Amino acid sequence: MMEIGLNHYLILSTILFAIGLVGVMRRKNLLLLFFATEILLNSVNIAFAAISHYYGDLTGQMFAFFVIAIAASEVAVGLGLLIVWYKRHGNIDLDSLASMKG
Amino acid sequence: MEKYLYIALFAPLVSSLFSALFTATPKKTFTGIIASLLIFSAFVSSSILLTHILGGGEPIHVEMMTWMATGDLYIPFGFVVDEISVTMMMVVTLVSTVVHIYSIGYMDHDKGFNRFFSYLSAFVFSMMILVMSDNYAGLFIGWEGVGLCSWLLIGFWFHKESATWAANEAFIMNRIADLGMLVGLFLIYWNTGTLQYEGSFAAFAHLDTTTLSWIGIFLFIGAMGKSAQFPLHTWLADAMEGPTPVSALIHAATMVTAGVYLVVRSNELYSLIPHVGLFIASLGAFVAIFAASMALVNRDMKRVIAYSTLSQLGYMFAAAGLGAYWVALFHLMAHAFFKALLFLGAGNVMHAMHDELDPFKMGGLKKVMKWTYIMMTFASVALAGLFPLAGFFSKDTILEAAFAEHHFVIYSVLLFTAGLTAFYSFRLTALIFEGEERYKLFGIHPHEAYKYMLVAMSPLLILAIIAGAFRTTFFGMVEEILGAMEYHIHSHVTLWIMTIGTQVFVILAIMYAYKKYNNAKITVPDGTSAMENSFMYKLLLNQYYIPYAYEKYIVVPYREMSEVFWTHVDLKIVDASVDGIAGIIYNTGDRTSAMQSGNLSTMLKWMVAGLLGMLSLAVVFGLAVRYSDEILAILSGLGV
Amino acid sequence: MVDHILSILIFFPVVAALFGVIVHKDSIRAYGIAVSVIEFALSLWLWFAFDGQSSGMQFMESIPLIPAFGINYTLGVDGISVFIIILSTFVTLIGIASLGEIKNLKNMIITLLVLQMTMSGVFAALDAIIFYVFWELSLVPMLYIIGAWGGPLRIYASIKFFLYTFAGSLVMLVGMLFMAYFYNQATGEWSFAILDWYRLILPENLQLWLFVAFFLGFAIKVPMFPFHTWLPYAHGQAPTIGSVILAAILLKMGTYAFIRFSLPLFPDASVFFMYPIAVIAIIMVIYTAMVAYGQKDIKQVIAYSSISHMGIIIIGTFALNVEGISGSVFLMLGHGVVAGALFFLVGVIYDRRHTKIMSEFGGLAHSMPRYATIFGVMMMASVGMPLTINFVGEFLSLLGFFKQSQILTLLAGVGIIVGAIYMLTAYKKLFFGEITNEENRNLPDINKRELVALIPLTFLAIWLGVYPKPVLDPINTSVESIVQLMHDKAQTAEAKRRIPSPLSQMTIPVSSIEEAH
Amino acid sequence: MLDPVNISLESLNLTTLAPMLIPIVGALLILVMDTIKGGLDKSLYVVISMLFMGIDLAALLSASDMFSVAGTMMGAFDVMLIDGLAILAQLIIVGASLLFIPLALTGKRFHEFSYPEFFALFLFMMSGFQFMVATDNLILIFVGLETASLALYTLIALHNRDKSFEAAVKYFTMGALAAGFFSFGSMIFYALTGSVEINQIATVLAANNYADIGYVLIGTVFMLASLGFKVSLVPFHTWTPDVYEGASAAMAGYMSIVPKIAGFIVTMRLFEFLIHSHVVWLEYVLYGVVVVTMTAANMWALVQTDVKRMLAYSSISHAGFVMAAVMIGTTQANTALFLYWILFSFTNLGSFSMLWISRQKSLPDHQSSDHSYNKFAGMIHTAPVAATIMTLFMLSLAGVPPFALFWGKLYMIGSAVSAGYTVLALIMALNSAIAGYYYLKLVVYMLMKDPVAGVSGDTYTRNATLSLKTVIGIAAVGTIFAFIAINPLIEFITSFVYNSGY
Repeated sequence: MMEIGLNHYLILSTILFAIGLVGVMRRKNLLLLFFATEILLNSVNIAFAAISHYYGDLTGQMFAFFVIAIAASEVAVGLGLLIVWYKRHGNIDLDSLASMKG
Repeated sequence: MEKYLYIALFAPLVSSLFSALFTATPKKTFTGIIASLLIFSAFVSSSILLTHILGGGEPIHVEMMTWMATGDLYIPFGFVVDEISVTMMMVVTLVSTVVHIYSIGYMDHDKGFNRFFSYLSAFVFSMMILVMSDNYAGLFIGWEGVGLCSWLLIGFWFHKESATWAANEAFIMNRIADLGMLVGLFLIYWNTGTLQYEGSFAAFAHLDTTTLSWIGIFLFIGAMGKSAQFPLHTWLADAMEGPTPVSALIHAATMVTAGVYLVVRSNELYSLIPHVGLFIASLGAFVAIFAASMALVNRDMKRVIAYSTLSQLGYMFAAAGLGAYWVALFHLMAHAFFKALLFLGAGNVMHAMHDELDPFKMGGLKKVMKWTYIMMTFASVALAGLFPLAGFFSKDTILEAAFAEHHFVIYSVLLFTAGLTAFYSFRLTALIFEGEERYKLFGIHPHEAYKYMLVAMSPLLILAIIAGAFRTTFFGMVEEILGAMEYHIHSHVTLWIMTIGTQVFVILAIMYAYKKYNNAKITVPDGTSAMENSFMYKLLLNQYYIPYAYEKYIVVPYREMSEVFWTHVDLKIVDASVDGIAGIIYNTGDRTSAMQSGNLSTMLKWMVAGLLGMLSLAVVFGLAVRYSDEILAILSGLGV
Repeated sequence: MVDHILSILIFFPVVAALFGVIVHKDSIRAYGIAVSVIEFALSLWLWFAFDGQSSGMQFMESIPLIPAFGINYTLGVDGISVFIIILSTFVTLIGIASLGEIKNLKNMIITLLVLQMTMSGVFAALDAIIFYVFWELSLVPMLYIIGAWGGPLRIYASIKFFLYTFAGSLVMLVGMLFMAYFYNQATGEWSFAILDWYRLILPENLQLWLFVAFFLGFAIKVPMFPFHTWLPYAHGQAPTIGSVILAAILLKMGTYAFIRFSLPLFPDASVFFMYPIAVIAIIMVIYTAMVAYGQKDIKQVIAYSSISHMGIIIIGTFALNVEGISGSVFLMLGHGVVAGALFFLVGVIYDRRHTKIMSEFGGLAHSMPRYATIFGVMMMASVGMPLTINFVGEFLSLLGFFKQSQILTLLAGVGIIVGAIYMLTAYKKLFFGEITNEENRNLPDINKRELVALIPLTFLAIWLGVYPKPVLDPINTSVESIVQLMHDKAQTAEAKRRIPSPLSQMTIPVSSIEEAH
Repeated sequence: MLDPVNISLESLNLTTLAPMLIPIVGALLILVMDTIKGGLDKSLYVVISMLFMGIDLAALLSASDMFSVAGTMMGAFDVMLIDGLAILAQLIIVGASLLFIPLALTGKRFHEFSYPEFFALFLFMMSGFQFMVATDNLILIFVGLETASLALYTLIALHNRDKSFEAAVKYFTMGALAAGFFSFGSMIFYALTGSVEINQIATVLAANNYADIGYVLIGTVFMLASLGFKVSLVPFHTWTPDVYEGASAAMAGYMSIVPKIAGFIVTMRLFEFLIHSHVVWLEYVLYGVVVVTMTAANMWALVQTDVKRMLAYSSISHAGFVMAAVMIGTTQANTALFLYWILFSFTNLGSFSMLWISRQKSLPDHQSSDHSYNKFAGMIHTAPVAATIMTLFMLSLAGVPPFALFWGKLYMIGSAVSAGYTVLALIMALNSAIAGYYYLKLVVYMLMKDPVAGVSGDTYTRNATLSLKTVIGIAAVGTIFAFIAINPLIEFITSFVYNSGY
């Protein structure tokens, strides 16, 4: 049985972050895109919690809490915008957001 | 005495400005009269100054004011009346007085009467500055000034394309030479520290020959332009487009001799560099015969006289180049008288013939134009150098000088040229005045010129006849300043043989000319005769094809090159590269602005791409730092 | 008041311009003339109060502006700048007085007054940054003049003019900052004062780099080959008044700056770059003269002729001796008068015919004799006829450079030939021959308003050609001190030799040899 | 039983918190007022906001007094850090906000200003930025950043146009990504050093002599990406033009100044110690990013057809310019950063305000977009004063002396030269020249083109009211007479920056 150490958490965090990044790049649906950003932020939370435990210092966990809080408010604002957009355009497709360019 | 100097100098300026006041108004005879009077007063002043100098008076030297002064350079408006300049002043004021009076009649019907006098007097003023200045810079003022007036006067009838073309040609050709002159001036200044004649002459003695030669050469290049020496000679014949009094004054008597004056004035320089002098003499001799040959066949009365002027300038340079400065100056003076007379006579003929210039279309004019006939004949005799007229004394001395200096080639060339001179002079008089009255075919009714014009010409006639008598006086006057070189052929017998031989040769030439052209069979050539189709004739008539060569190999390429420089180099290379840089910047912006597609997904990708790009750089760098020792080892192994 | 005359000269026009906004547009011409007369009178007073014997800066003013960075509002004039200032007020005066009926006259006059401020400012500034401020600011009114009153390509021309100059001067600004930094390194103080910089002796390789940086800014302004292509467009498109001021004053900023900055700050670099620059100048002289010959538009001819003449000015400047530099300063004035007048003259026919193509004309001497006369005088001045203003400058410039290189001077001298060629040809095309185009037959001759501009310029062109002393003397005094400074600062033996000290007696071979005897 | 935690109030040093708390109080007050009595006029909220900003300013000034006496202060469990940078940045933030808020008093009615929430959010945003600059704790920076950003997204969306929503969504999404980067970066530094306080991080890294340079670099990369997004460095800039176009002109002007200065302060705190510790990699990368940002943004600005987008690209370019100061990192450069930004805020706010007062409800035929260049054709003839002022702002942005921004550029390039970055100085100079083109293009349209038929002068001022004109007037005066203020500014800023150890 393998001992689960800090590195594993960090690697997991990194993998999750990468998944989030890919999601951010690939998703065409605004809602799913928001999910991807949530994955990004939460992947960091894992790492913070792990490192915090590793150092025996609470700062990391505090950071994680703040990240959670911010992620929550982001979702609130984001969903608000999304709803308005949906009301106006009837879709939440990323490609419809291209009236400005150049 | 200074007051006379100033009168002589500024009376022409006043005259010019006075006439200039009326340029916009119709013809006013009094402008001509007042101008003539003012020039005459300059003549009187010059005469007074001449008597002063002849009477052994000190040269008069005045410094009016500073012109340019900066650094070590100091150039005043300074004027000097010494033996050389007073001679020139006499020639200039006398001929110009005559020409002014003559012009009142000649320009009688011209719209630009007042303007003409303004220009003419301005020319006299410039010429006076040229000859009276006490430094090279002042001389250069006059030098350029006469060039300007010459441009104005050649192009006086500016509605004529040919006239304005000739004017521009004259100006530009002179400019080429002026550059040489300017360089000469610079050389003088940087080597002697001054442009004053006195100072620089004093310093010449201490300079090395190479420098002196360069100075001499560049000054002479200047002289070549003004005196229309080969290869800058083409403008003089074309300058005959100007009114005939202008040709008489500027392109015969005064301006074109400025080059000779320059060499004579710089005699202290040229006497130090005899090899340059020899070159000048050789070129002079060459021009003498070269110009005379072109005069042989030309069918334009004024051009014939112009070539003869050119030829005589060659004589003067030959003399000056051989060190016989006083002879050159003397010939300059004598030549001024008879050549001006010849031109003015030609002017009378032109007037009579309604501006017809082809002597073949004249003939028999002596019946209607007796006085003109007499004057022109005397002038031609003087030009041919027959005893006892002026030309004999001056020209013969040149031959003697060449002989005495043992330059026999130059001597023979000049001697031969004397024959040619006699021939074309009398070809001209014969064609104009003798023989059938061919002009009747063209329905022209010639008439003699105004009386006062003839009277005005009379001083020239007299001087053309008697000027030779002043030879000794003149020599006495200038010997101190120009070197006491009286040329004597050692053996009296040789001298007599030479003199008589020359005379006989000349007379034979005259007789041949009369025989050939004073007969009833002369008709207006139509290009069919054998002679006209001969190579030599064509060569001479086309002035050795030099003007064509200039046109084809200089003027046209210059024009084309200018065009290319503008349309290809300036617009397509220099400007286009500037615009090209701007264009590259703009186009780069234009193309790459596509990255701002407005698509959120793309924007996010750019962010991630930026992150990944920097990450990879960081990884590379991090690895490089971690393995720096190994990398260095590998690199040193590779010999870097 | 005379202590602050320079500030007054600079700021009076701009204050007047601000008040001019209130003036009704029907009276603006009178207002403009009144203001420019006062300005001109002030500049004459400056001349009157100026001590021509003193070589130093006069009427110095200094107010700390940004002392923390060594920037002070420092003004002062010497013999080199004082006459250009006077010329600028003069040209502005006659420019405003002779303005024709144009649209938006009010805007034009206000712009001209602002431009006047910048012109006085550039030549009076003794602080690099103040100099730079006015230098750049002068672009703006000119941009507006070309762009708003110009020909069909005016926008292209004005933007090109602005950006090209702007780019060059920004590089120059970096040079100035570096200079200040170096000063800071050397003394521990920040200073942009030119007179402070004069006291610095820079290492030679640093001089080279800085010289290049300054050179770019100046060369574009002058404009030197191959940076000259904005000029034909600017001139070709600008209205008459714009061309006049551009040619008469604005181009002089570049050549003036060479003398004010490049030479005294970088004497060794000046010697180092003397030959390359002379070659460029020769290209300017000959090449642009040929290009001028190829033009079809008379205004372009004059525009290219300006470049050609600026070549001679550059040659004179880089003669690095008193004769040459004095000559080039004088030629700046001369070219200002003559090129200004020529552009005025072109404006005269343009007003009448609305074309500048030479083939449209011909035989104008018949219908406009007075015009032809003044044009003729100015043309002769332009080709450097002695006793006109340009000759003095050209002669001295070439004379000066002859000391440095005889061959190059000879080549530069070709300018007097090629200059005559394009000028005479253009004159012939315009004035000589029969009238071929009926429209030209009844053109009115030059009128009073135009004479107001042209008579004074003609008078100046001849007066200063015959008697340059009152102007040349103060120039000479100041130039001597600059050359002395350069000589003292020069480090390499080559530079010491190339820049003769004007205070030591000139070594004439005569004296030395006579002593030897 | 746990011991009660005893913390003296002094040690909390609550004065350090005052400047941030004041806007929050103001915001809450506005919300409370609205709950008590709805439908109050916007002018009331404008005045209240300004009042609180005034108090904020006063608090800042007293803080600056204290700073000049006592030096850097810590407070609130050593989370707050009031040093020179913080004070200067807050002054800029509050000052710019003071100029911005009166722009709400437009002639036309606009949706967003009718909500009191707009003003409350605005004040929250201010406080968020103030927190962000006044701490070196990464957590607080993060919190401040997100508070401000979330408020900002909403403010943009409140403009209530299709484009504003699009802009808000774009900004929000990218902002969320950037937040992810920031937190990841913080995590790495935390992992490396066990601290989230920048000076602690610096100390620890210096102590182990940057042993884990690779990880430091990776953390730096994430931070740079996140902050680069905030200050719009290429290639993280893509939101800028779209968001500026979508937001109201006034808001765009505000966004070009305040969020960026906050971002710059954080970059200065975070990167300068790295650069000074000879992390050359960062120096090179920043060099590259700075050059690319300046140049590329300039090139894109060249090809714009809309003035507002042009100004957006131009502010990217200006940001690149200022970022150079961070890279150079000398006291002079940091001073130049503040000086530049103060002058830039005057000019840029002024020019965006000019666009703001010409805001139209509907698009005329000859215009391709709301602020297209041809809208301004011939403006000098129809609205001479407005055209002159706009010209002034454009010239100032282009760096034509003696207008405001010239002095900023001068000092900035000067600092580059003094630090030995001559090539960079040249690049900066040449970029200013390129930038000249697009500013000039507007000038050309205004001064040299003929007006479109039927366009009258009030096209450009239909939104103008006294308060808007006052703001523009202040900006114009500030732009023209900047040269008087440069010296005191330099001296003031230098002392603050120097005493903060930068």
